Amino acid sequence: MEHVTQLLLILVILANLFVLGSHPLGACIRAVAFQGIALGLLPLSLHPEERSIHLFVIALGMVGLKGFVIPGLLFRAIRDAAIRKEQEPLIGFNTGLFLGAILVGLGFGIAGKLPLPPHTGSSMVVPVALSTVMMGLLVIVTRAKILSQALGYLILENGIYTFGLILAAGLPGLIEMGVLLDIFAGIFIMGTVIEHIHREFGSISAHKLVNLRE
Amino acid sequence: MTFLGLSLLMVFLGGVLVFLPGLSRRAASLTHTVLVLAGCGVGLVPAWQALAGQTLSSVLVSWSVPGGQIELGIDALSGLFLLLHFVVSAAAVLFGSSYFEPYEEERSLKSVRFFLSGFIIAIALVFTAQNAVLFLVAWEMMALAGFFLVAFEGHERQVRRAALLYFVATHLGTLCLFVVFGVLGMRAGSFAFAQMAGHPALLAASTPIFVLALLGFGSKAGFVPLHIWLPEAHPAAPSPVSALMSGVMIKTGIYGLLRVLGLFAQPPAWWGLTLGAIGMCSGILGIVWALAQSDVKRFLAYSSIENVGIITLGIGIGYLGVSFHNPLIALFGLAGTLWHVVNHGLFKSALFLGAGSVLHATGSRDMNQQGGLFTRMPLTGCCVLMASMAICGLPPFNGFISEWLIYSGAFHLGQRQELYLFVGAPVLALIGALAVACFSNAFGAQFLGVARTERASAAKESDWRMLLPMGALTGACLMIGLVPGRCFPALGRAAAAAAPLSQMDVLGAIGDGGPLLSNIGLLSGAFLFLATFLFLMRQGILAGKDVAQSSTWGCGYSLVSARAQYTASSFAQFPVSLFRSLVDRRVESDRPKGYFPTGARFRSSAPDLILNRVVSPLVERSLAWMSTFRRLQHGKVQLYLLYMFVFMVALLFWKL
Amino acid sequence: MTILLLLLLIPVVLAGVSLAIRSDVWRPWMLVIAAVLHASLVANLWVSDAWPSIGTWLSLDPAGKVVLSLISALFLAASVYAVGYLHRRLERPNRTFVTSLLFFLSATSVVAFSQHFGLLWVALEATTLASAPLLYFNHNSRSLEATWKYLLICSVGIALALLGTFFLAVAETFQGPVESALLLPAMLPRAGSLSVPWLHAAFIFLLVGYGTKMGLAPMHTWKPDAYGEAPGLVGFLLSGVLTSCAFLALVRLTQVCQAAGQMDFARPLFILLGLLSMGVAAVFMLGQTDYKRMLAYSSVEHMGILTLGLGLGGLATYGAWLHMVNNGLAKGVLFLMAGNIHRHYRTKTASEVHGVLHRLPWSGALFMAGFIAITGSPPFGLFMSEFTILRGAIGNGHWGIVAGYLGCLAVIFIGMARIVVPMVFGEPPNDAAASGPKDSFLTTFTPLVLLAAVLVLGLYIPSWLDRALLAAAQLVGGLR
Amino acid sequence: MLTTFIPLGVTLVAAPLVPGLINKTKAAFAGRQGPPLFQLYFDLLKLLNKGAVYSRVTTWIFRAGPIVSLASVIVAALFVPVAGTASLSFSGDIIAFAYLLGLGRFFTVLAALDTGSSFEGMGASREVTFAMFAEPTLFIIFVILARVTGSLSLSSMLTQAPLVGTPSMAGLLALVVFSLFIVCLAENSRIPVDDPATHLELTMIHEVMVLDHGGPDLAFILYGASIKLFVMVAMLAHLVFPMPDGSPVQSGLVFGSLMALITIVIGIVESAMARLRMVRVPRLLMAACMIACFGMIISLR
Repeated sequence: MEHVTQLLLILVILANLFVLGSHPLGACIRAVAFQGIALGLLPLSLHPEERSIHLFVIALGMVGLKGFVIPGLLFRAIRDAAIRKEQEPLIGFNTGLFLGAILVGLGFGIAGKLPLPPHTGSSMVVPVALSTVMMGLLVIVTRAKILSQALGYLILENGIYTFGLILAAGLPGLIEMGVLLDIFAGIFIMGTVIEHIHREFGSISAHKLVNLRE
Repeated sequence: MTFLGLSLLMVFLGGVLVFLPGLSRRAASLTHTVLVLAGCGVGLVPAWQALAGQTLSSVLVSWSVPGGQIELGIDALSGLFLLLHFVVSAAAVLFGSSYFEPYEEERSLKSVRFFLSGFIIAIALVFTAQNAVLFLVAWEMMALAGFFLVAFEGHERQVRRAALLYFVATHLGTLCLFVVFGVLGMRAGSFAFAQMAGHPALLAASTPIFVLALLGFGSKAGFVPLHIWLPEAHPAAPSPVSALMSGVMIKTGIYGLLRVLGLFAQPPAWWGLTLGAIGMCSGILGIVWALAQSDVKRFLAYSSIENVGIITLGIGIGYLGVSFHNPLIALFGLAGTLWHVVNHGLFKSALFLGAGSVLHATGSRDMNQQGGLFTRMPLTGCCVLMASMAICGLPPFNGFISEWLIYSGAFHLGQRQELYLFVGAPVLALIGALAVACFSNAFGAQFLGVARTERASAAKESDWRMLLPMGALTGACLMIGLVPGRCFPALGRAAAAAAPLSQMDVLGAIGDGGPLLSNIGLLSGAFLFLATFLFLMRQGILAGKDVAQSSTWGCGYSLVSARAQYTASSFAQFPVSLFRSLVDRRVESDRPKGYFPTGARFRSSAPDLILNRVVSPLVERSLAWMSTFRRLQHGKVQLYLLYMFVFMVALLFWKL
Repeated sequence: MTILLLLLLIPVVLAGVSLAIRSDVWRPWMLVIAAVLHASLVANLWVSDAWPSIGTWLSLDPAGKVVLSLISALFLAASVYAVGYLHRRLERPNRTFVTSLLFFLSATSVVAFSQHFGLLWVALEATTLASAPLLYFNHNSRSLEATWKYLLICSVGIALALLGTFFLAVAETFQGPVESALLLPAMLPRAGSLSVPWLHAAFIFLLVGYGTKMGLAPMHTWKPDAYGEAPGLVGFLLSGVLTSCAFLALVRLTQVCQAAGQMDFARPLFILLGLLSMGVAAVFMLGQTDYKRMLAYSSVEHMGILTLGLGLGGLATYGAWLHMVNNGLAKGVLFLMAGNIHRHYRTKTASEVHGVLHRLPWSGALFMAGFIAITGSPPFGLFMSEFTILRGAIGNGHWGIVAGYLGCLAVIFIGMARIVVPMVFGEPPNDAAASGPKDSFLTTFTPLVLLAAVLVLGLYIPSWLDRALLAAAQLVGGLR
Repeated sequence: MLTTFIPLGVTLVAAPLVPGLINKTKAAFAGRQGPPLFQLYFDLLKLLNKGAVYSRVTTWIFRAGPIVSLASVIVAALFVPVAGTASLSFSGDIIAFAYLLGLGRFFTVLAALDTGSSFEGMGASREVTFAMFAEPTLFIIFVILARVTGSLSLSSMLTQAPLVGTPSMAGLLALVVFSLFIVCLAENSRIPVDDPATHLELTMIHEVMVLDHGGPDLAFILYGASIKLFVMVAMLAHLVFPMPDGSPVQSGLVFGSLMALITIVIGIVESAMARLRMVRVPRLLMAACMIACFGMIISLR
């Protein structure tokens, strides 16, 4: 099952780079959805020996939530905001990609400082998780549209969740569910706020949101 | 000590009962005045006993605050300050009862009376607190009550600015005191002054404690670089409050300094020198700036700075005496200091009450618009005359006694080998001469000559509630001036409590100090006797002759107008021009133009040199520098997240 | 056990009920009912000295008890004020406002009880989400922007905290799987076996994450916008209650570090963050023009003081706990009064507000007294706590820290005085603002009670509170 | 007890002689015969027999001015030694001496301001400014003498000063005497600082303050001024040449001749120099102060 985990982790990294490099917002949301699904399947491949129902339920919940429900929410927000055209990031694409590469390196650097926990599926999980977190932050920092900032937050959550997989056994189910619920509620409220901003400001570009300053 | 508790209770009741709903305005003023006067009277008893040498038992109440302990005790030093405090408070409150009457219609005076009582209680607590935490609490409550009293006429922009400056200055000073008492408490293991006194562990941290104590207490006492709030706050406060502040609140700084420095068994010599240097430059700068003022209360505020300079010079001389193990110099210095504290408390509050009575009568504080008030307000005039003579240190009054002590301390110091020690006496003489210039100018401009404005000519004498306190204070000045010999032993005891002097050599020094002072008493008596003899002689001579009235000699020019007189600014123009570099004197005038000039205008003011040339530019520049940082909060949420991200990565690389 | 359940469920139930109520006039009373019940239950806890717990995840310990009682007291005061406030703001529907307030109460109560780091994280995230709608009560573009920034920054912060929690779990299970990971009572005895590098990484992430919730610099950027645009009531709850919960999270973290013997790793970080926050607050306070943003920076400063106290250890930790209680009470007075002044003068720029003492005598006096309290002047409690922290700093000879600490306090005092004094004194502008809402009993009674509490704490600390604070401080190595 | 007041008696009697002698020397220099030596006695008697004219503007302070200035000078004269012995001396009387002169000056200034005329105000302002330099110089001289003789009482300072004996003291003696001489000229408003005989109000300092006094008041003022001059010259005399401690007659003769000598020197200075410009007077007094400081430094070695 080692190579399946490697494949899924590579898929996660690719999804990140795709979001960083691509224009249309719809495509980005779909990429994040795929990333969610990949993460949903990851626990199955990481701990093949455990066939407990608890693991299946969590995986199913993750796939359902991250793959379909949250992207659905974001698509609805896009439809109301009637913005299809691509998003103009604050920095050019190649610089975005370049920074993305640097952050992957940074993630691996920090992971190198930390001793490898013995019973994790593969040594790749921690660096991938850290770099996904950093990429999520990068997306938030470099995007002009507040919707893509929400998207960046989602990538951040995915990164943290990949890290959570290492201790799938350790973390009791209730907490897992609580985390999922909170993330979902977070995205839901962000979606409603984005709608209000759209109605109030007539656009969801971050350039409008600067009149609270010293 | 129960008397002290009783007096504080009565003063507190005086402040609180004012809020009773049913009370009419007159009844409220009456209850407040009577209760506070009674409280002050009762408070005098323990102070007098402590000064007379009885050791009073201290009150000890457990207080569940970390490190705190309610411990009140009165030794000779606190007794002296308390005595001054209660006398000046009684005078100020009695004066206030009639001074505040015109304000009665437009606003309710409940808050002022409450804060006045709070102010008096807080100062009494400062003088009797034997525990550092209680001292700090009382200290800041005094500052708070003072702030609300200064901001009494808060609707004027100038008063608000002064109140703000006062509040910031006292708070910064208190922060220094936090560290002083924090370090003392931690090293001595407990916050009680008794445990701290002479504790061996204090020696290691003596220099930082000394510097911070100078900053903390100096800002309250008004040493020159830290004095900037004083000339702003005193004119802004109502007159009875400025009398109380200048007479007593400034002395809490001196008391605190003596108390903290007294904790050290062996003070190094450079302490005395620094104190002396600060005293001298405060004295000279204070009186030079006073000379250039035309607002009477600002003038008196600067003169307070000068007198604090003299007091600090005395402390410096006393501490030099202690470190040179010469009990005579130590006693002369410290006894002179404490005596000048009491004397200044008496005549400065009398002068402020006089200024208040003049303000009450003419409605203006500008000395250039008064004149000829002596004929219209003779009693106020007499009190202010006597107080002015006392503050200049002229013989028959008490100012001369304390300056004489400080002088003899300075002379004895001058006889030692070190070169720099001879400077004390001549500097004090320069300050004395400048004081004569200032106060003859102030008294002359206000009370003598012809009334310069119709308001001055329409002035009426104030009622008995204003005159009685002034009269009592100046009477006390004359009394002390005539019989100094009897007060000296009490002062000696207070000085012994202030500095680490062994009991034995203090009594010796008191022994030979006493007769000298009685000589001076004799001297003043001889002078008064001779003056009356000459007066009677002249009456005899003139009995037969005709005594005519005519106009002043105007070199033949008969139509002399009142405006031709020398005003306070013109009188001070020549001496101030010699100190041009020290005085930031601003003159706005348009000179008469052409052959037939229609009009001319001249207005001179002397804003505070340190405040305008040093502090304000400094504050502006630091504000400008700080506001460059404010651009960091520019509203772009992405960059906010970038700050977080960079900070986290930095932490990871630094600490991981 | 039942008390705990009741404490958590009452607000949720009442939230449901208030959702059902249609009239905006009656709904605010739900708040009062919930607050009174909550407060009585907490009082019962104190009287019967009971330490209830449900299973191992939710149980009360000294630190939780102090925070819970502070939450309950402040919420009671806020609810009474809220009734007066909402009756004046009937033009705004307050359905979401009241329900999210009640959810907020239950979420913070869960934080006070939670002994499991994961549950602690979930509860804190719930408080963030519950408080987001509160910010948006005014429904104008500025409050919308403030809400968005609050949501984004706090969510990212909390996400990092989640990552930190996972790191902590890995640190714990490094030697091999352990039962009930991330449970504080179980973790402390075996803290020696935690893997040190993972613990350090966890500490940094948790510090940054919960630091964002607390508003420590440089993660404080959301605070001035959020407090500046929120109604005074919400500002009070956020700065009094939410920050105390975040402080409790840091205390839990310190407990783990203490047990693992890693305090000399954690101390410099706490002190760095503390002084940095005080410095930033001082710099931004000086040129400030908006008095609500001024209070936000004052909150950043006081969080800095708390963290500094936690970092200095020993006496300063006791000072920090006392300071948390004092700060909550004093913030109440200031924010509620700022709310009154804002509604009367309808402007937030301090230079346009004068003569509050004449126009709103009670609010002006309380605002001035609040300012004197918050800047640590003696008769009020904050002086005692700040002086205790100073003694802690002097005790272990950190002269640099003492200088920085007092320097920031001085600059902040000057900054606030330059804003507050001209506002309170001076001639009121005689334009149309004279018709603004005057002081009423409901809008001034509770701040008066809060001020009285701060004054009492300044002069006399009741023995039961002193014991509780000492017990809470001893959890993280504090002493009297 | 009576014998102790003999020095005061001598001072009171002989004081008016000094201005007479000064005017005699000025006349001799100008080649004219000049007023008789006892002219001041006759003026005093004439004034005492006159009535008084007071301005309507003034209060009792104007009438008290001359009385207080005379009384203070007389009490100050108690301390100054005449022919080696003083009427009253205790440690620290130098301060009383200086401040009594200050008291006299304070009341003269107040009396001047009371008349409300601009000339008197101008004179008062100048008088007070010059006193600001004279007083510190006087006190530096007292500190020097206190260091050298080790005592703080005026009479023992002046009489026991071993000035002439040791060579180093000669330099110190010159400096002290010179600065005290300038202070004496300033205090008694003699020529370099102020012209006693001028009639132009704008140029006067001391004279203009007493413009409005007439009859007995003017007598008191003139008599007080002469006592002050006598006292200052007596101090100079004791410093220049220590009194031989032989019989009183012998020390009296030496003292008389020294007094005459110094008075003549003052007269010579007055005839040789004109009055300094008002701006230059502070520089002269500052020079005196620096000289005294220089003397102080020398006395330290």
